[in-house]
Amino acid sequence: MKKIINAPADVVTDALRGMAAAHPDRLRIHLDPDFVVRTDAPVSDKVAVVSGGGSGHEPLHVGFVGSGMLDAAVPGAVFTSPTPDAVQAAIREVDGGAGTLLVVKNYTGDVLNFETAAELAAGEGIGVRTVVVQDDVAVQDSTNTAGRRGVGGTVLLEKIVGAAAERGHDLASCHEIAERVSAGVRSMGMALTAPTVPHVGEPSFDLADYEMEIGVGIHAEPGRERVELESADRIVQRLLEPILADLPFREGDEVLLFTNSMGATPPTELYLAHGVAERFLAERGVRVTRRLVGPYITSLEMQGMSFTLLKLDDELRQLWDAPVSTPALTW
Amino acid sequence: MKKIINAPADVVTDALRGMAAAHPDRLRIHLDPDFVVRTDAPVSDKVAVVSGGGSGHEPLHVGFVGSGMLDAAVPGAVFTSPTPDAVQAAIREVDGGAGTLLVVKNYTGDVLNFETAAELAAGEGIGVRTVVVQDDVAVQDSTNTAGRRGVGGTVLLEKIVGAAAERGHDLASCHEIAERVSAGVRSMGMALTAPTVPHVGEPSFDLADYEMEIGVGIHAEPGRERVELESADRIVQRLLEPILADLPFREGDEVLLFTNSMGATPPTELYLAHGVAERFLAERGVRVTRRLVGPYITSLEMQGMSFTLLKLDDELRQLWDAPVSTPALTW
Amino acid sequence: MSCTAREVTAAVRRGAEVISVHRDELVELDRAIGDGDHGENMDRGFRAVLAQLELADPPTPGAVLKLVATTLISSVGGASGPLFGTAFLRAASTVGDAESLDATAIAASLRAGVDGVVARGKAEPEDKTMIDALLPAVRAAEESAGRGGEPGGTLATAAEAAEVGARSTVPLVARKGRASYLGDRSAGHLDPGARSVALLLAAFADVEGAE
Amino acid sequence: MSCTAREVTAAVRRGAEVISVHRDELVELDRAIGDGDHGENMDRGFRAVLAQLELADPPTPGAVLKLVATTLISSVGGASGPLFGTAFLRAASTVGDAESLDATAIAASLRAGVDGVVARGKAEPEDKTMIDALLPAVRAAEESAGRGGEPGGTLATAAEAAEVGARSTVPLVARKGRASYLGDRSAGHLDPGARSVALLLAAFADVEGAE
Ligand SMILES: Nc1ncnc2c1ncn2[C@@H]1O[C@H](COP(=O)(O)OP(=O)(O)O)[C@@H](O)[C@H]1O
Ligand SMILES: Nc1ncnc2c1ncn2[C@@H]1O[C@H](COP(=O)(O)OP(=O)(O)O)[C@@H](O)[C@H]1O
Ligand SMILES: [Mg+2]
Ligand SMILES: [Mg+2]
Ligand SMILES: [Mg+2]
Ligand SMILES: [Mg+2]
Repeated sequence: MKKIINAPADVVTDALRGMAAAHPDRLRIHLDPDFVVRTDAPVSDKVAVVSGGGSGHEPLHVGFVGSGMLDAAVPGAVFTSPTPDAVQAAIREVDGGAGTLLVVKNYTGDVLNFETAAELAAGEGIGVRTVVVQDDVAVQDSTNTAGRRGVGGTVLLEKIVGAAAERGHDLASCHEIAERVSAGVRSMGMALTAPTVPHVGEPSFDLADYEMEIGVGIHAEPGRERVELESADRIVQRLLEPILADLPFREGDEVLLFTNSMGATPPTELYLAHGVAERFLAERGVRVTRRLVGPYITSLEMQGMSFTLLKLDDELRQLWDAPVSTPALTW
Repeated sequence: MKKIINAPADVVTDALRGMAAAHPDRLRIHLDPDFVVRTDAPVSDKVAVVSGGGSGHEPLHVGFVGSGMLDAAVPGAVFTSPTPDAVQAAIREVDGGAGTLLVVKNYTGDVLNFETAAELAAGEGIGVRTVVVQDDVAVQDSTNTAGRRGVGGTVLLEKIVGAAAERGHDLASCHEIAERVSAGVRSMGMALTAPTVPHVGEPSFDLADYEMEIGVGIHAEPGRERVELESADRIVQRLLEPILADLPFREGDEVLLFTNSMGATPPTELYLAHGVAERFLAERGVRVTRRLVGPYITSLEMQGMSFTLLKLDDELRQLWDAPVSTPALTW
Repeated sequence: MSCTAREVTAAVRRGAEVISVHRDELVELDRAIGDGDHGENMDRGFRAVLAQLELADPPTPGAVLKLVATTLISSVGGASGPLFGTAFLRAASTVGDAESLDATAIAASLRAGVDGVVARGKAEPEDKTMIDALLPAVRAAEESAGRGGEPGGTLATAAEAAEVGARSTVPLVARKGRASYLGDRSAGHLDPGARSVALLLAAFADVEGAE
Repeated sequence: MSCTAREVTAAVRRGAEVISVHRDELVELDRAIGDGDHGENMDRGFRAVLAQLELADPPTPGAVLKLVATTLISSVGGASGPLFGTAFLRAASTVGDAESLDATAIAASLRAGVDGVVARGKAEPEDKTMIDALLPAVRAAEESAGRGGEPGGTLATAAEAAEVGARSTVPLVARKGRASYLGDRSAGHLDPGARSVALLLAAFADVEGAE
C-alpha cells in the first residue's frame, strides 16, 4: 500500500488537523467525535445544512463546508458512515434556531446512523428534516437491492440547498428544494483502477490491465459489469445512455452537466470526456447551460469518472449561480 | 495503459475542446497552434502574462487562465515544450500594448522554445520580458546539470504576477515582482508511483511496491534518490529540510506554504501531510500565514506530492490575496 | 445455573478477542462483496467496548449489554454499527435489572435483539445478511431453553445454528446492504455480518460453557 | 559528383522513415534517462516535414534544409526541436542558393549546424548530448572532404563517426538536458538525441551513397 500517512487508524483525524491548519478562516474542526463546521456557525435564523458519510470521497463533504453550502460535515472512518453521536454533536453546534436539513447518501449505514442522529436531535427540540440522495442509475433493480446509491448528485444538491439556506429559505422550503434536486438528478460512474482503503492495505477489487468496471459506486463496490477498455467516445456513451434513459431528459431540457473525477483521473482526461459528453448531449437536443468539471466526489486514488445530469429550472439555476465559498468550491 | 482517451496523439487538442465547452465564460481556445486565452483578451494597457509548457501538469497552465492570473497559456504535447510559433501566436493574441511577461519553467526545451518566441515577438515590436522559474531544490548541483527545474513555485509566481498585472503594474514592475518571487521560492517533491504518458503507453519509471522516489520532478524524471516507503512524518521532513537549508528561512519569517498533489494523491493524504508540515515549520519558528493545498501542478496520474515555500513580504502577500478568477483558482 | 454481570462481561471480552483475531478475515469477506471495512468496523467497536469496560464495571447483565450497545453505536458506524447496537440495546431492555440471566432470559434477549435488527434493517431471511445467522440462532436458543437447557448449552446450540446459518448465505444473492449492488455476482461469498454473528455467539458460548 | 535538391529531399524522406521505424526505441532511450518523449517528438516532427514536402517542392538544397528547419521548429517542441531546427537552419544559411552540394559544402553545412547547436544549447563534449554524435561526425566529414571524398562517402564516414560518438555517450554522466537531473544514475544509458543524430546521418548517407 502506497500512501502518505502515519498510522492507518489515524488517517481521518490527522487529515482533519491538516484541513484546519490549511483553512483557518473558513473551518473549525472538532475531534472525538470528528466534525467540521464553518467558522461563523451557528448562523442564527438560518437553516443549517449538515451532511457527512464515510471518508475517502473528499472534497465531499468536508471540503464543502462554508458560506453558501454546508454548515457542518461529519466524516466517518474511510468508507464507513459516521456514528449518530457525531452527527448529533455537529447538529447541536450549527443549528441556528431555524432547524437543520440533513443530506444523506442512500447507503444502509448512512441512513441508519443519520436516522438515529435525527431522532436524538429532534428529542432535544431541534427541527430536523432529511433528504436522502439516490441518484445512481447503475443500480437498476432497487426492489432487490438496498436502493440506489447517492453519488454525484449529492454535490449538486449540497450546493443548491446550501444557497437556499443562505438566502433565508425556511426548513420546509429548503427541504422541498432538496427533494426537487433529488428527483431531477441522475448519475453513472466507471473505474479503471481500484482504490486501496488504508486499514485494508490492498486494492478493493482486482481489475486486469485491459478491463474497466462500468457502473461502479464511490466505495469501489464492484459495478454493473466488467468490460474491456474502450475509447473515451464509447465510455461516455455507456455512461450517458442509461442516465438519459432513466430520467426522460427531453429535447430542449436545460441541464447541468457534472463531469467528475473519481480521484486519480487527471484533468486532461476529464476535460476530454466532458467535451465528448457535451457533443453527445447536444446531438440529442439536451441543452447544457451549467457545468462542473473536476474531482468533487472521489473514491480515494481510484482512476475513473462519473457523469451527473441535473434538470434545471429558473430557481435551481439561480441557486446554483449564487455565491459559494468553501475550500473546494468557490465563486 | 488505462486512460479515458481516444487517439493518444489527439489528447491535448481533445482536452482543450472539452475545456472550452466547460468554461465558455472564462476561456477561448485556439487550435493549431494550440493555446488558451481569457475571453476578454487583449486587455488594453494591461501587461499580458503568458505561460506554457508541456501538457500533463494540469491545471498548470491552462487552468490558470483568467482574470488576475494568466492572459494566455500555451500547452505543448504531453511533457513536451510547445513550439515558438504557438507561443508567438498567443502573445500576439493577448498583448494589449503594455507588453508581455513570459513565465518559463527552467527546462532546456521550454527555455529554448520560449526564447525563440520572445525574439519573434520582439521583432514585431512587442515588449517582452521573461522570468525563468527554477525553484526545485532536488537539483543540487546546478553547474553540472541543466539547472534547477521550475516546479511548484510557478503556480505561486503566476498568481502573484497576474495580480500585479491586473492592478496595472507596468512591464518592468511585473518583471521585478516575478524575479522577487523567483528568488524567494523553493520546492521539493516525491513520488509513490509513476505516470504513464499517453504516446508512450507504459509507466515512466518502475518503482517497487515498497519504494518511493524522493526529489522527483514533474515529468517523472527519476529523482534524487530512491528509498523505502516511510511515514508521512518522515516524508515531510525529507522534503522540508532541503528547502529550509537551501533558502535560509529564518525564525519569524513569514511564508506561504503550498502543499501540492502530483495528481493521484487524494485530499486526505495531502491535508495530512500539510498538517505535519505546519507543525514542522512552527517548531522551527517559520510563520506560515498563507496556504495553498491541492493538485495544482501535477504529473498526469502520478501519486506523490511536493512542498513549496515562498517568503512573503507585504506586497507579495497583498498580491496573493488579490482576487483571481480562473477555472482552477478562484477567490 | 445462570449468568451474572461478571460472566456476561467475560463473554463480551471474549467476543472482542475473537473479533480482533478474525479482523482480517472479516475485511476479506467484505472486500469480496462490500467495501472491505467490516472487520475494521467491528474491531474498532469492540476495542472501544473493552476500553469502556476498563472505566466502568456495570452491575447487572442488562447494564453490560447497554454499555456494549451504546459503545458500538458510537464507534462502529457503517451498517453494522446501528444494527449490532440495536440488537444489544433491545437485549438490554428485555433483561431489565435482573441480577442474572437463565437460559430463558438469554433466549428472550436474543429474540428481542433479532427483532430490533429486523425493525431497523428491514431484511428478510435469505437476503444474505446477519439475519440469516441470527434467526436460526434465536430459534435454536428458544428450543434449548424450552427443553430446560443451561445458559452454556443454550448459547452453544445458538452458536452452532448461527454458524450453519452464516454458511447458508454463501449461495444466496444479496438483497440488502452493499452486497446487493452486485446482483448475481454476490452469490458464492459468505456474508461478513453473518460471520460476525456466528463468531460472537461462539465466543459467548465458550465463556458460559466454561463456567 | 554533388547533391541536388532532389537528392537532399530524398535523404530527408529517408531520414523521416528511419526515425519512424526507430520511434519506440528512441522513446525507450528517453524513458530511461529523460521523460520518454524523444521518439514521439522526432517522429511528429519528421511526419510534419513529409507533409510539408507534399505541399512544396523546394528548388535548392538550401531551400529543402530551410523547410526542414522551420517545420521541425514548429512541430517538435521540447529540447530537440529548437536544437535540430537550429542545426538545419544554420546548414541552410551556409549552403545559400547553391544548386548542388559537393562534399566540402556538406562538411561546411554540418559544421555550421553543430556550431548552431552549441550556440543554443551550450553543451560541451562529453556532456552526454547529441553534440557527442555531431562533433565526431563533422570532424570526420571535414577530413573526408579534405581528402577529396564524394558526398556519399563523406556522409558515410560522418554517419560512422556519429554512431561511434553516440555509443560513447553510454558511460557518460549527463551534464545537460533532462538526463543531467539523474546525476550518476544517467551513466550506462545511450543518449537519445545522439542516437537520433546517428540514425539521421546514416539515413542521409544511405541515399547519397546509392546515387
Ligand atoms: N438491512 C440490513 N439488515 C441486516 N443486516 C444488514 C443490512 N444491511 C447490511 N447488513 C449487514 O451488515 C454487514 C456489513 O457491515 P459493514 O461492512 O460493517 O457496513 P457497510 O456495509 O456500511 O460497510 C453485511 O454483511 C450484512 O450482514
Ligand atoms: N543543452 C543541450 N545541448 C545539446 N543537446 C541537448 C541539450 N539538452 C538536451 N539535448 C538533447 O536533447 C535530447 C532530448 O530531446 P527530447 O527528449 O526531444 O526533449 P526534452 O528533453 O525536452 O524532453 C537529449 O537526448 C540530448 O541529446
Ligand atoms: Mg462501509
Ligand atoms: Mg520532453
Ligand atoms: Mg462494509
Ligand atoms: Mg524527452
